[in-house]
Amino acid sequence: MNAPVASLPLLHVADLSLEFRTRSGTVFALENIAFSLNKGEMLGIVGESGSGKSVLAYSMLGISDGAARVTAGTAMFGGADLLKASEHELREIRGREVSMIFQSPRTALNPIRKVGHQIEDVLKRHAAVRGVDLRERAIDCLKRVRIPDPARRYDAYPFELSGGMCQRILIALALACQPSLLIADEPTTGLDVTTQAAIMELLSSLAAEQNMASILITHDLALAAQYCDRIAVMHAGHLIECGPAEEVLNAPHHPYTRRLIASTPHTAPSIAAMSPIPGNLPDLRRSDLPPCRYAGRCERFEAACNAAPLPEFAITPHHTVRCWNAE
Amino acid sequence: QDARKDALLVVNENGPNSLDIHGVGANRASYGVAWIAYDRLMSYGKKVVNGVPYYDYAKLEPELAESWQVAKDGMSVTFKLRKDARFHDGSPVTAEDVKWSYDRALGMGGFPQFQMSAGSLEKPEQFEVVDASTFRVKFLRKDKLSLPDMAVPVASIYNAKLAKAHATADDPWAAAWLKNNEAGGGAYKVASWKPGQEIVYERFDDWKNGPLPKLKRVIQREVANPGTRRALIEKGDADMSFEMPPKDFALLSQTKGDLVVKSTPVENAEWFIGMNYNKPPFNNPKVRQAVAWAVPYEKIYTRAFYGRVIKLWGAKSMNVTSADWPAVHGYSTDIAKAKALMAEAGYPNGFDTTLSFDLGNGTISEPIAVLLQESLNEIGIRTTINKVPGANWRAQMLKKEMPLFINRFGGWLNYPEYFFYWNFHSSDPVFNDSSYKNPAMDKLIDAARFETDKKKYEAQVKSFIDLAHKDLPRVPLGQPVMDVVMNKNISGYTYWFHIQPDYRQIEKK
Amino acid sequence: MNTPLLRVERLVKHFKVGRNAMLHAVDDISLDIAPGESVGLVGESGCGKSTLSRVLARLIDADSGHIHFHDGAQESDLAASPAARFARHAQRGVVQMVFQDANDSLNPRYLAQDTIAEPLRLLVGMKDAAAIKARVEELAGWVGLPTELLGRYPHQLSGGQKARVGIARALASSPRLLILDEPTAALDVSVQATVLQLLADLKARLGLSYLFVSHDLNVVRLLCDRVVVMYLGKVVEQGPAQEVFAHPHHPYTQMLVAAIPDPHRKGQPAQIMQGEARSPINPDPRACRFHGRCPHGEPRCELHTVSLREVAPQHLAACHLLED
Amino acid sequence: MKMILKRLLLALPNLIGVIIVTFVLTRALPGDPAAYFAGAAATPEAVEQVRVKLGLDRPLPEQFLHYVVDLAHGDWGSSLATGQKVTTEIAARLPASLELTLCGLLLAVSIALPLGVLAATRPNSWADHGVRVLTTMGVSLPTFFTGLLLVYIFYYKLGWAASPNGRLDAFVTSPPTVTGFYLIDSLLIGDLAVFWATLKQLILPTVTMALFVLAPLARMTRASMLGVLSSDFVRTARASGLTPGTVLYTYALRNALLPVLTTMGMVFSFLLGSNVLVEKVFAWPGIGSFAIESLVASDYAPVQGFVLSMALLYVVLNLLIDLAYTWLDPRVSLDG
Amino acid sequence: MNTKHLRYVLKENPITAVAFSVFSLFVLMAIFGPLIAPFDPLDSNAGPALSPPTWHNPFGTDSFGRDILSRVIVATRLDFGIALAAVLLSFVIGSAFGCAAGFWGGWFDRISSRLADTIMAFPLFVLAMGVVAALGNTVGNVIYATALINLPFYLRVARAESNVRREAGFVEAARLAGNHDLRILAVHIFPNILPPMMVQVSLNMGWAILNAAGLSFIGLGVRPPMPEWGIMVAEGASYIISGEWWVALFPGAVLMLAVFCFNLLGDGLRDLIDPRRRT
Ligand SMILES: Nc1ncnc2c1ncn2[C@@H]1O[C@H](COP(=O)(O)OP(=O)(O)OP(=O)(O)O)[C@@H](O)[C@H]1O
Ligand SMILES: Nc1ncnc2c1ncn2[C@@H]1O[C@H](COP(=O)(O)OP(=O)(O)OP(=O)(O)O)[C@@H](O)[C@H]1O
Ligand SMILES: [Mg+2]
Ligand SMILES: [Mg+2]
Repeated sequence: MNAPVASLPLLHVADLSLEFRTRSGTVFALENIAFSLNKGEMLGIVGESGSGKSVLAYSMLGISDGAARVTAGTAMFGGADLLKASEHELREIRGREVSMIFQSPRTALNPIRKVGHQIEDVLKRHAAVRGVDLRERAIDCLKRVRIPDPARRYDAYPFELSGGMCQRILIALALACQPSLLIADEPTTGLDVTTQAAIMELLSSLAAEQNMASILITHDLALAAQYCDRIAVMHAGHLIECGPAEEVLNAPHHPYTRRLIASTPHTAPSIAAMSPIPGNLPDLRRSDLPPCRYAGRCERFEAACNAAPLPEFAITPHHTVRCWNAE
Repeated sequence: QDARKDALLVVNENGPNSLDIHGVGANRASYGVAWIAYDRLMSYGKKVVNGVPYYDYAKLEPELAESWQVAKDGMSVTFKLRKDARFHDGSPVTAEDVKWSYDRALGMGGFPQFQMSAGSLEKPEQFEVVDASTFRVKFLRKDKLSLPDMAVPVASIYNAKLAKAHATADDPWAAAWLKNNEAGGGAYKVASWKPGQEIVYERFDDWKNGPLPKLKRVIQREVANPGTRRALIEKGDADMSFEMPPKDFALLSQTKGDLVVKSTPVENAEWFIGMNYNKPPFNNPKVRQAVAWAVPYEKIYTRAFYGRVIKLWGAKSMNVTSADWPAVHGYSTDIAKAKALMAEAGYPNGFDTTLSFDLGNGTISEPIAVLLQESLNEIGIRTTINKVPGANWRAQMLKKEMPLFINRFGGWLNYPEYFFYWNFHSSDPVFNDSSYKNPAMDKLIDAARFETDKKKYEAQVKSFIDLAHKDLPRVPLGQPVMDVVMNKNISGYTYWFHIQPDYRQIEKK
Repeated sequence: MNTPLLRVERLVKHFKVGRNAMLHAVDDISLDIAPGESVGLVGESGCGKSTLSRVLARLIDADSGHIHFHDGAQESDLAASPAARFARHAQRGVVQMVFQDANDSLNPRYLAQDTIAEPLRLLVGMKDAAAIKARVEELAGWVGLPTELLGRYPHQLSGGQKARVGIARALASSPRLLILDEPTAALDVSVQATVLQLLADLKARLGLSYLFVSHDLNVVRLLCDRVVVMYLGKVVEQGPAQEVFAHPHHPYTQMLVAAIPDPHRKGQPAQIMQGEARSPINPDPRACRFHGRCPHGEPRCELHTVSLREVAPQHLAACHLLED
Repeated sequence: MKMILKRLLLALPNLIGVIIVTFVLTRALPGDPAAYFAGAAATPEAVEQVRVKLGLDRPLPEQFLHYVVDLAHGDWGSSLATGQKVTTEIAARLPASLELTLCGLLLAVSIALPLGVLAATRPNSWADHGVRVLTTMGVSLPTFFTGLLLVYIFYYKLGWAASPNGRLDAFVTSPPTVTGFYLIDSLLIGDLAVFWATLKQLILPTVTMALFVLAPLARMTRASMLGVLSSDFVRTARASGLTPGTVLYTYALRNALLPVLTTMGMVFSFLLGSNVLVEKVFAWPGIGSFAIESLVASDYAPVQGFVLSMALLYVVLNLLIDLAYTWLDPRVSLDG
Repeated sequence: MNTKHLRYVLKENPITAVAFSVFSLFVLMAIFGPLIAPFDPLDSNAGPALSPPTWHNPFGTDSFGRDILSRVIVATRLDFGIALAAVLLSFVIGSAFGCAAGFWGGWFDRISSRLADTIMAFPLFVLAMGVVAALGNTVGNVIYATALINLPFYLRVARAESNVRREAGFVEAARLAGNHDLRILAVHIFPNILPPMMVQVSLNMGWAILNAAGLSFIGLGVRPPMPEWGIMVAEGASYIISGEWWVALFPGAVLMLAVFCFNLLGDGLRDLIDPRRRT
């Protein structure tokens, strides 16, 4: 069956701004974020810690901290605006249409509930499965994420499982209702490289099987490049570059992206060749943040950078960059 | 509500700790048990003084004995027991039971033995079973207390057969069993007893030794908190209480509500400040007098006793003029005089000492102590207040080392020499807490005890009271008053020397 | 090869985890570290890397084995004196350690300068406050920590700054060997790069030896001369870094190298480790620890042990497959 | 089962400690029980006689040995004041105290948990501060004062509450003893009137007790609930679209209960302690008022028996808590 | 600890701020109490006995005619003294032993944990009662008894905290920097377990006062005529029913305020002493 309108993306985020109102000031955590995601596509979001990757993901699901306020923007998903949806509507979407998996899988599971039951909770909620079928369906879910001996694992508690195994459970939980979008927030941080490889393989093969779109949030540019179709780079609440993975990796246009790539050990031929990014992320609580938040760290900074709001240049139809001095 | 009609609910601070008055450590509340669950051969008569019903210590009336005859030589008495008298288990009361009971009072030692000896009842041979319903007591000497002493709770008659069934070789007097089980024939049976909680009496309908009591049930509950007791009484949820702080009695007696407060002076009793007669600094008579002049009598009267005592200070003369007992003394509050005496005694700068009292009497003693402390401070006697827990009090009294203390004493038998014997005799009984020793005093007490001539007797009484006021081992503060608060619909309350109400005469409308 | 700075011989550390249950965290490990050499230690989580480093840093006692330390002409066995009293050992200052979590490894109630000054007082024996201050500032300069940050508490410092304070403290006693237990794992990529550059720089300047523990093989590749691969308490392969990454011999090392994310392998399914890891508790002494997960597993792997053998110059690996 | 035995075995040294401490403490009590029990008019010789009878003349270690041997035979001695066997006395009074304490605990928990959850779901809101102030107020007043205040207002002034004179009104007959808990016993015989009467008597003392321990419970609930609510797995649950009810109760609360359970053990100990005061105010014939009386009378056996039974109770309670813990938390069964 | 930090902590939590100001008031009262009290607290001529509050005696007078306001003010010192001394005692002993036990483990840990368990196996108030009954009712013994029953809490908290920190990176680092065990314990671990202990300290100060009050109620507390809140409430308690509410109410209210403020102080104290909360 063909998609009714091929050009319509699965998720289209436009102009998203979000702030946290805290006692110590307002944190302008996201500003003018725009990206879209097609069916079956995997988008990688990379950036330094604190650049707003998680906040962005949470805002999609409406599970942001209570202090968060979406001040502008839309996130159209299957005809509904996720940002304006009521809590009730969102609850129907979460876990059924859009799912999420998290970093540190061990703590992301309820430590005192059998993993089987945790999957059942989701099934009961969304798939309206009842009774004996429930257990079967849950074991099915475990089987799908290639857990050896799923019937036995059904009765296990998270503490009895290894980290990689917990992450599989978490994936099973997220995919239990076959959502059309999966957001993975650093799903392999803290896991061994070998386990990381296994989890990523699993994720990409499952996504392919179900034609599911996914967002992979990670620190690891190399990882994102290996698995994602497109990569979005974030810095201090701005999405500064977004494009096909190879293009972004091999021909970055934003100076930040450039630096980020250069500081990744993977790509650097030697230590001396690594070029760290100078300075720190700006304090997002300042109300007089410059239009370009990278301005303070940028080697190509000019007075013009502070003059007007950031423009968005399309390098190619699918590759956009937000910088005055983009090459 | 019907259940309440013939039943009386009494709330008190303390309850009995034993059903056996002969038992070791039986407390005052257990006198009450002995009084109504057991009978004695005789009881006292009744009189009305100033409209207040009073027992009459001078008059003996039949109880278990329907009559008695004192021998011509005055050296024995023979009792005829009632034929129809029954114990609670239905068995008849015989002279055997009486003898066993008297023997037991002597045989158990301790307090019952002492009490019996106060009436010169000292040897089992004195008690003789003549026949099943005739009992004789032989006297060792002529003692006016002998007969009255047979009407006090200690002389209760036990069901010997029943008790003996529970005696063992180690425990020939069945003390263990009788402590928890009642074996009497009194007007009330103990229906249930939960030590520390409540005792429930039920009327013994076969009681023949007097008019059948009106109340079917009497429940005596222990409510430790005075505030709670007062609330219960005021709300009418409880019928009666005779253990309340004096302040509550004072206030309740003024309010015109559904409550009646009956107050009766306790005979032969005193509140006093005691001083150690043998040890410095109180061995100095000037110091003792200084204390007597420094006591804030009026303040203590209003703020500690709330007026619930009879004043025993401020007589016009320092000399004793009548044989009335308890007697009024001539001291009053005069700090200047007290200060002068302290200087004379060689303590112009005063001294430090401790002021002790029994925590069990704390409700009254503590305020006295505080007021006294303040006053003594003015004449240079700096005191530390020492609250002695009830358990320790007897031990402290026995040691006779407390320099300064507050205490009260009451004698069952209403004779001043009885009081003096216990309190001032140099044979040093426990209650001689000042350890007062004066041969002149001993002579007077011993003489009065066996004196038959009324004039001489009164002269002796006057002189020993006078001696006590002069030597001043104690400063009397007041004569206690027995207060009982009850609902208006309760009648028939009479004061008894053991200061427990006699439920047999009480009615509820 | 000249005399190594540190020669570890048959080091064993077992933890008691229950009645009759011993967890073999470090099981008969021998290795050398030459002066000025940096050795990378890699391996799966829980394979005993930290335990080994803690034993070498004399924070805990080994059950058996020796740690020979050559300082000039002198040689001493560090394992001979118990850890509890090692604080006063003459060689305390020469082996130092930098911890993974810079956040956790700084006393929250110590200013940065106090933290750096402590070894100066206790190990170097400096007393003079001015001299200490000067030295602290010098050390801060080495690690690129602005002096105005010295008066701050750890929570007032960023992750990279904290890492620098940790390194400065470790350098204070002029050590010969620095043990680095995942010093960059908690840092951002951008900060990680600067710290790595700092470490490389220090090594060159001070002639330090490193034992560098890491998950990230890419980092090890960049920083280390030699790499030691551990699996469940055992060394399974060791050799020159480039050599090991280019030609891994042990199946585990092969999988490890294969699992390094690589954009060039996009679309190709990776070789994935199957099966479950063996338990480190009371392991079968004869069986290969990797047996069960090893794609080339054979019955003999369970029957007798193999020891490290040279597969290329200076390149050792322990596997039956290499015997043939 | 094995675990229960093991736990009990572990508690043994504690019990031994308790026995020793109690023994030493009771012997250090002032006053001479011999003098006390010899009665009002005793001579020193009579006192001596009582002393020998009580075995108080022997050296302390010997007394201790006798005591332990007797204990081992199930003989806890007799109260000198009431003459009853300590075991019977405690058996008669313990249910009264336990019924009160458990009701207090139950009430406290059923108020504190919702309050704690309320506060945790709205941290730093006025509701949160309100809960904090309210519960802290409860713990800031001496229990006896609270009790009297409640009596004054609800019994004396308003006349709503039952008279504060024990477990049952004097004119209601107590139900036949099965469990010793009047609430249960009255239900067993189906006597609703007695049940109601018992409940009425229980209300004020229960409220007094509950007020006192509301604070630690609510505080702990709030703290642990806050921790759990910000934990990763609650975020997972929310991200899975589970209903707020499921998230709050099945996920958050059950986890948050674990530390609360530990607090409950401590709170129970508090309650047993404050029992002593509350029982005095409400004329409650429990074990606490018994302890005071015995203590004041230097009556060794009941004091020792009281403390021992408290310690036993505490051991049992901790066992129950451990069991509940293992039931709630599968992780603990591992480390036996 | 600078004033900026204090201001920050107070601003963070309005309730703590209130508690702090009330606390300061109490401290002033403890220091200057005897000077500001309108009457001698022991003077039984301050007014008529049991007079309700008047201008002359704003809190009324007690059964002896002593001025309740003066007594309440002067009692502050004793009550705070009891609370402070008791808490200090148990804090010092408990945290020292607990720290050592948590750090070294072994037999010392087992013994001290057993000790704590044994104390905890008593209903705490009953133990305090027993101790005061056995040793006699003096202020000193009330303090000892209170300290004793609080001991296990410090032991446990200190033990748990130091046990956790034994493994902490900064402790290992300190070892590498040449610290021996004792120094680590004293310089590195102990200061760091102070913040969590502060909450306990403030709670215990409240308990100490309540404990003294409870002991007074059953006749085992401070000796009369010393003004002490607990004993005043206990004495006044029996006047509640008879309508002389002020005798118990004012001391009760002040006692409650003090305990209340102690209880609320905990979090603030912790924040104050914790450098991590400094910004
Ligand atoms: N609840 C909150 N209140 C205030 N600020 C917040 C809150 N949550 C996040 N922020 C701020 O929003 C910014 C983005 O945070 P976010 O967690 O999205 O970063 P991230 O890119 O996911 O980082 P990491 O890689 O460390 O997970 C940060 O500056 C953070 O301080
Ligand atoms: N004190 C201890 N008691 C018991 N077991 C321990 C102890 N310390 C470490 N272990 C165990 O020893 C093994 C090796 O642990 P270690 O911390 O050395 O691993 P690692 O290689 O550093 O892992 P990671 O990469 O996760 O840091 C693990 O199984 C761990 O659980
Ligand atoms: Mg994040
Ligand atoms: Mg490690």
